[in-house]
Amino acid sequence: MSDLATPKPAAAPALPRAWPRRFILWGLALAALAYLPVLLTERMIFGIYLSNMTLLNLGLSQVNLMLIAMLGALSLNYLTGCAGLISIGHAAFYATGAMSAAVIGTQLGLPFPLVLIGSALAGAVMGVVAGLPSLRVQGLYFVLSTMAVHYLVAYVFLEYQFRVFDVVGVPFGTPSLFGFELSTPMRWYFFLLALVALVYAGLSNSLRSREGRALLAMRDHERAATSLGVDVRILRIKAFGLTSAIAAVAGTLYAHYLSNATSESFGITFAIQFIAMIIIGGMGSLKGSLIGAALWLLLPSIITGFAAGFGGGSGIVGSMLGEHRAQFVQLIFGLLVVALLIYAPGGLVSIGPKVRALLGRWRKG
Amino acid sequence: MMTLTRKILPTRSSAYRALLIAAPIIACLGSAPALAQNTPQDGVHPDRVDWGVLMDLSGPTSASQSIWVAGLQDRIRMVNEAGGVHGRRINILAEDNRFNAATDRIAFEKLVSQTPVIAISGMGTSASQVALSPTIRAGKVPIVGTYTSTKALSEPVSPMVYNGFCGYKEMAQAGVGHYVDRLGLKAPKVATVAIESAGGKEYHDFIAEAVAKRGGTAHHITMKVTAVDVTPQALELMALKPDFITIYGVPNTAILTMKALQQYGVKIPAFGITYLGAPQIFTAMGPEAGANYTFASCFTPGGSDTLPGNVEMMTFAEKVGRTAIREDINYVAGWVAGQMISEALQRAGREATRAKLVESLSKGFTIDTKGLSAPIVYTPQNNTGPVLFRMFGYDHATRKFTAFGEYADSARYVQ
Amino acid sequence: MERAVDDILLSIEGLEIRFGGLVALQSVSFTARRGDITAVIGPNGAGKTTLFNCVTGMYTPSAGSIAFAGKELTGLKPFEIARLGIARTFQNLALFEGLSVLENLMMGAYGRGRSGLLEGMVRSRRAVREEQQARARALDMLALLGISELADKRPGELPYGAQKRVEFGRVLMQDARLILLDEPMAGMNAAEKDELVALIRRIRSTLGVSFLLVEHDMPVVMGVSDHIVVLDFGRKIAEGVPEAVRRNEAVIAAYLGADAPEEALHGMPGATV
Amino acid sequence: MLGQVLFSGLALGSIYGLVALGFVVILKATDVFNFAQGMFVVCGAYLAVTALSLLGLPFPLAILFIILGAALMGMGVHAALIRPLSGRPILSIIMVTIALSIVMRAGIEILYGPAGRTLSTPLPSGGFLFAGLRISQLHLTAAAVSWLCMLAFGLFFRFTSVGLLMRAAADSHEAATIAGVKVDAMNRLAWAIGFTLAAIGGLFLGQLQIVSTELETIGLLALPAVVIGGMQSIPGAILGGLLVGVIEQLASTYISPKSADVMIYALLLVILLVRPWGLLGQKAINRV
Repeated sequence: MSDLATPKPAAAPALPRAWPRRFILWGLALAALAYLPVLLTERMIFGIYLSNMTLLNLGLSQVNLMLIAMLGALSLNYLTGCAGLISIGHAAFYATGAMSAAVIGTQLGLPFPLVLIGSALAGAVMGVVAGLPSLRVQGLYFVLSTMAVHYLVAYVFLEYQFRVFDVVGVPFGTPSLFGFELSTPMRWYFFLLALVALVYAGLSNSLRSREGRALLAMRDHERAATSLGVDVRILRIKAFGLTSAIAAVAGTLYAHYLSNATSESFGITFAIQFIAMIIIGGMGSLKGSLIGAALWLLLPSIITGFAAGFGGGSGIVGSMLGEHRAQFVQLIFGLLVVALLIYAPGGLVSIGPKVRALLGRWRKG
Repeated sequence: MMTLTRKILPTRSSAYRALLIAAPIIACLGSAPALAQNTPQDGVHPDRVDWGVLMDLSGPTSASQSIWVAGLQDRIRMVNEAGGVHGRRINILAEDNRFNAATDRIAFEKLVSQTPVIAISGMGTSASQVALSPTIRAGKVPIVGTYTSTKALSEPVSPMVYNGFCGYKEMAQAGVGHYVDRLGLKAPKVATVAIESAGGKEYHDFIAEAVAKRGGTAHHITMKVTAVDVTPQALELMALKPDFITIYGVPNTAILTMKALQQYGVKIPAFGITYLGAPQIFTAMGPEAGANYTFASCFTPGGSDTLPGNVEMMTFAEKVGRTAIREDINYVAGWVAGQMISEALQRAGREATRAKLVESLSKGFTIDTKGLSAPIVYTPQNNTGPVLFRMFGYDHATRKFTAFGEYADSARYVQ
Repeated sequence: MERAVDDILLSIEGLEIRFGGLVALQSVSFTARRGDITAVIGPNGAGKTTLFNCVTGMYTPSAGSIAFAGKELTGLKPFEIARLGIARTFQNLALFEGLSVLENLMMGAYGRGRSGLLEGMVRSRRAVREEQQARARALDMLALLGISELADKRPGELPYGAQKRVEFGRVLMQDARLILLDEPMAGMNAAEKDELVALIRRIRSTLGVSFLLVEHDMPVVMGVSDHIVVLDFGRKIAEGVPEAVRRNEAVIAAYLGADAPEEALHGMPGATV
Repeated sequence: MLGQVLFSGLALGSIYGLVALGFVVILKATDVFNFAQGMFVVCGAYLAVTALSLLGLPFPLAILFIILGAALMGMGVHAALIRPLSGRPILSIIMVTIALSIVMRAGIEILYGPAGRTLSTPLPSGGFLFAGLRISQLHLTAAAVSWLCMLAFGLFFRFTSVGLLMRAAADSHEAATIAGVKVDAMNRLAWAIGFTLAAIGGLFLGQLQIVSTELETIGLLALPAVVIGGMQSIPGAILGGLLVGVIEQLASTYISPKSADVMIYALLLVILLVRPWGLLGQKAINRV
């Protein structure tokens, strides 16, 4: 274990120059990411069968849904963590994306790339509308206005579903991107991985450009940003439009991945989970959004796996795990969020350096 | 796993690293029990066979679905205590879908490939049934004993799907037929009180169809799942003056409707769907309002008769300390599903595989519940399962369910 | 004092602002000439910062007009005023904590760029060019201020004096024609003050920028200003060259009560806050 | 018909108002926008189940049990979660209340099982005719008790010394600290009161409905109620609660039940855009 716990021990002198080493590591990381879906599907490595718990009770669908959630978390963190606009309306943008995909794809039968573009546009428009109250109100009041927007969109979705489609939900076909059919989880994985990488790169690029920096400035000190010539009102609306376009695309993908969506799929708890993700990962950190989404989507399953492993035991804990495993998982999860909020307010990205410092000390001493 | 971790490990920032340091530790812990045995593809082990259950155990419908799972597990426990099937213990892997289609997909995939099971029961979330139905129909894992059935999954008939609960269509036909005949109606005027959900609308359509056949009219009245006060609905019912009411929804839907009608001194008979058959629902209504309420069921609730199936279930439930829920209709339904599981495995033979199970079931089979349910017969042309119904009321004095007639009586209503 | 009309950069006429029943500024009128360092002084609560906020558009005056290079400012939004060429610092530092020192300075170049969020995402040619220009200028500015080594630090990690410089640098990055400094000397030691005064003079002479400053440190004000406006309880009570203001009876009265000796103004403590 | 609908709307609205009042007390004292208020309502209902069905306490004792239990839990929540997080950004605090509701839901389902329970109390449950309206006694009792609680709290807040101290602490923490008010104790008290008011609401909601964790959704209607009425205003919370109740019933009757939520939130949006400080609140929006 110990050599794993210290990430790059004696390797440094062997490769003195920084960039080739970095190159190799990137290559290895890409190889690992490319191999991951194979591992999760075949569930064996070098011919050795791996048990479910060795793979942490994870499956490929989970990873795919995590990647979709990452899009949502990235966009929400960009909006909330970077631009300082708190929104509980993220489920509404997902729903907007799903709805426009249903109109463009399922009803009109247009090809998938058009569906994606259309839902991004619809999401952007919806985002601008949802952002308009920010011209009048701020802080908590604005949070509540996004919540109101959520209920309005949820209602529209419900009416749309009941009037146009069957009672069991809105159906979505198998998407096809220029001949590449997203028919298996494996294909989805590579498509989503590329998309997440693209969105991540785009958002972090924008934060290192003129207006993106202005967003951060506006979050930190609105009056100072204004005095530098930043029109914060327009900038806010722009940020809203951009992030909800991303969220809407994520919603489209989510609906297509599940192949059937109902209005219940996009409830207020759906929106809240994105807030939890960015808080867990780290507000204002795009990397944190990825970590938060990964944790939120994967951890319940990991806890469930362990709960199942120990479920056979006797006594109070055993019976609790046997009878109420689902509740137990929720309990652990809620407590974890509380603990993180109290002890790691900067999210998991903020404890990284602390852990490294601790490890460094441990290695030396 | 270790190789994998090491590959990713140094590439990301420190936080990622911290996270990934934890992963191999967890993995090592996890692999300890895992190394003890090698999991074969179809969930059949030398000493046990794994069988999956996909139900809502912590979401909004967990109140009824978890009781169904309890019934199923108790029946399996009884089977296991008697030595299992073909010398193998049945091991139920119950996955929680939290009434969420995404969680359901993850759990389904898990039961198909991660912790392989021979077959799956339950699938209580209709939205995800629809979403998963192409996968199920084209896949290898049969669904034996569904908790709810959607058209997408059950039509056309497939050797991969066996309904295990009372169907809404037949329920509507039997209920409408029973009440029209009992009240001697010519052109019945019926009101459906339903929660605003997909299923509610579907059920209303079945009722409307059955009522139309008898020359009557049906009205749809909706209610929120979380309603606290149903004055508007009660007023609408009073204005409508239907001959009888049919209720679809959660226990609260039935309780509030009946209590509100009682408040206004209106005595219109009503029947609920099978899921709304629990002693607590009747006790919450109170004797007066409860007297007008019955529910349509293809299962016989615990304690309502002394047929062997019922006695067997009540005795075992008492033994394992389930006295609080053994009279709930969901418990009975789960118990019957448990019996379906053991008999299906019996048929699959000593060397059971998924393929053998599907093959043996597809020839058709019958479950003899010894009076605990309507006849359950599956044929290659029809996997609907129980289709006959009885109405059940509740005697507040004796705290026992009382049945109206026999299952066979409803045969003339059901097509 | 006579002033040529085309020489006037900022002209304030009958400025008045009320908050509810409170009159914060009452018919204040003065002008600031191009190339001048104009100081606004007065006791606490005299309305100096309020005046700044009116000029920069943060407050909307109840009456009066503010003209900048002949253009009316009242009714304009703060960012529009900033884009016309008026920059300001804040009484309590207003740095962006989430950005590095270098990025703080680069924010100063915001008004000169045109690229938007989407261009930034895809790194369009224009976005990259603007980025490189801003970076180069910010690095130059850091060198000019002598704090190149702080480029990657966060403002919160720096001592107060260094933070002041960063803010000053950010203001200079704006290429403004008029710079409003709100108590630039507060919290600085004597050496730092001298340095800043020298810097302000140098900037004025090399870039031709005009300054309007609020300051409590009398020796600095008397030393650096070309023109001084004195406010008390929201009214202008005096105006003129430093020497004239120093001798003004009303000013002395305002600061120390009617009988205070003239010398008191010389040694006025720097921070009366 | 309209009269009947208005009566039930006002009766329900009284309960919402009571829950919203608890919400505002917490908000005023500690600036916490408490998303767990819905779970507090659920807790109240389960406390009632515990006292009446499990422990079999006589009704007056059961009421005492509920009030004490709720007050203790309120203090516990404040000490364990709110105080350690004071001064943090609003999103963290909102999130901790959300996490709290997740934990409470799981805890309740572990202790009591996921199935709903019925709550029977000796409170009258019949009905009578009055001026052409059929009045449900339970509704009437719920409304009356809610109004009593609100009145009692109003008197306490206005006329007792502790109430005065609470108001002082809510108005300005610093000033109150300087004046020697134990702000921390006042905040703890505010949480105890907020929890208790929600719990009393839960007692009635649990009786009108069925006791389960799903009552949370109903409890959370306090949120729009508070904003519509005015976030910092105590009469505003009560007015907001009444409005939400009436709108809900009117929308259910004349449009459709599923439109009820939309109507409430549409009003919320309009209020936010036109009069963000709420119907009875004071214009101090930048304080938030």
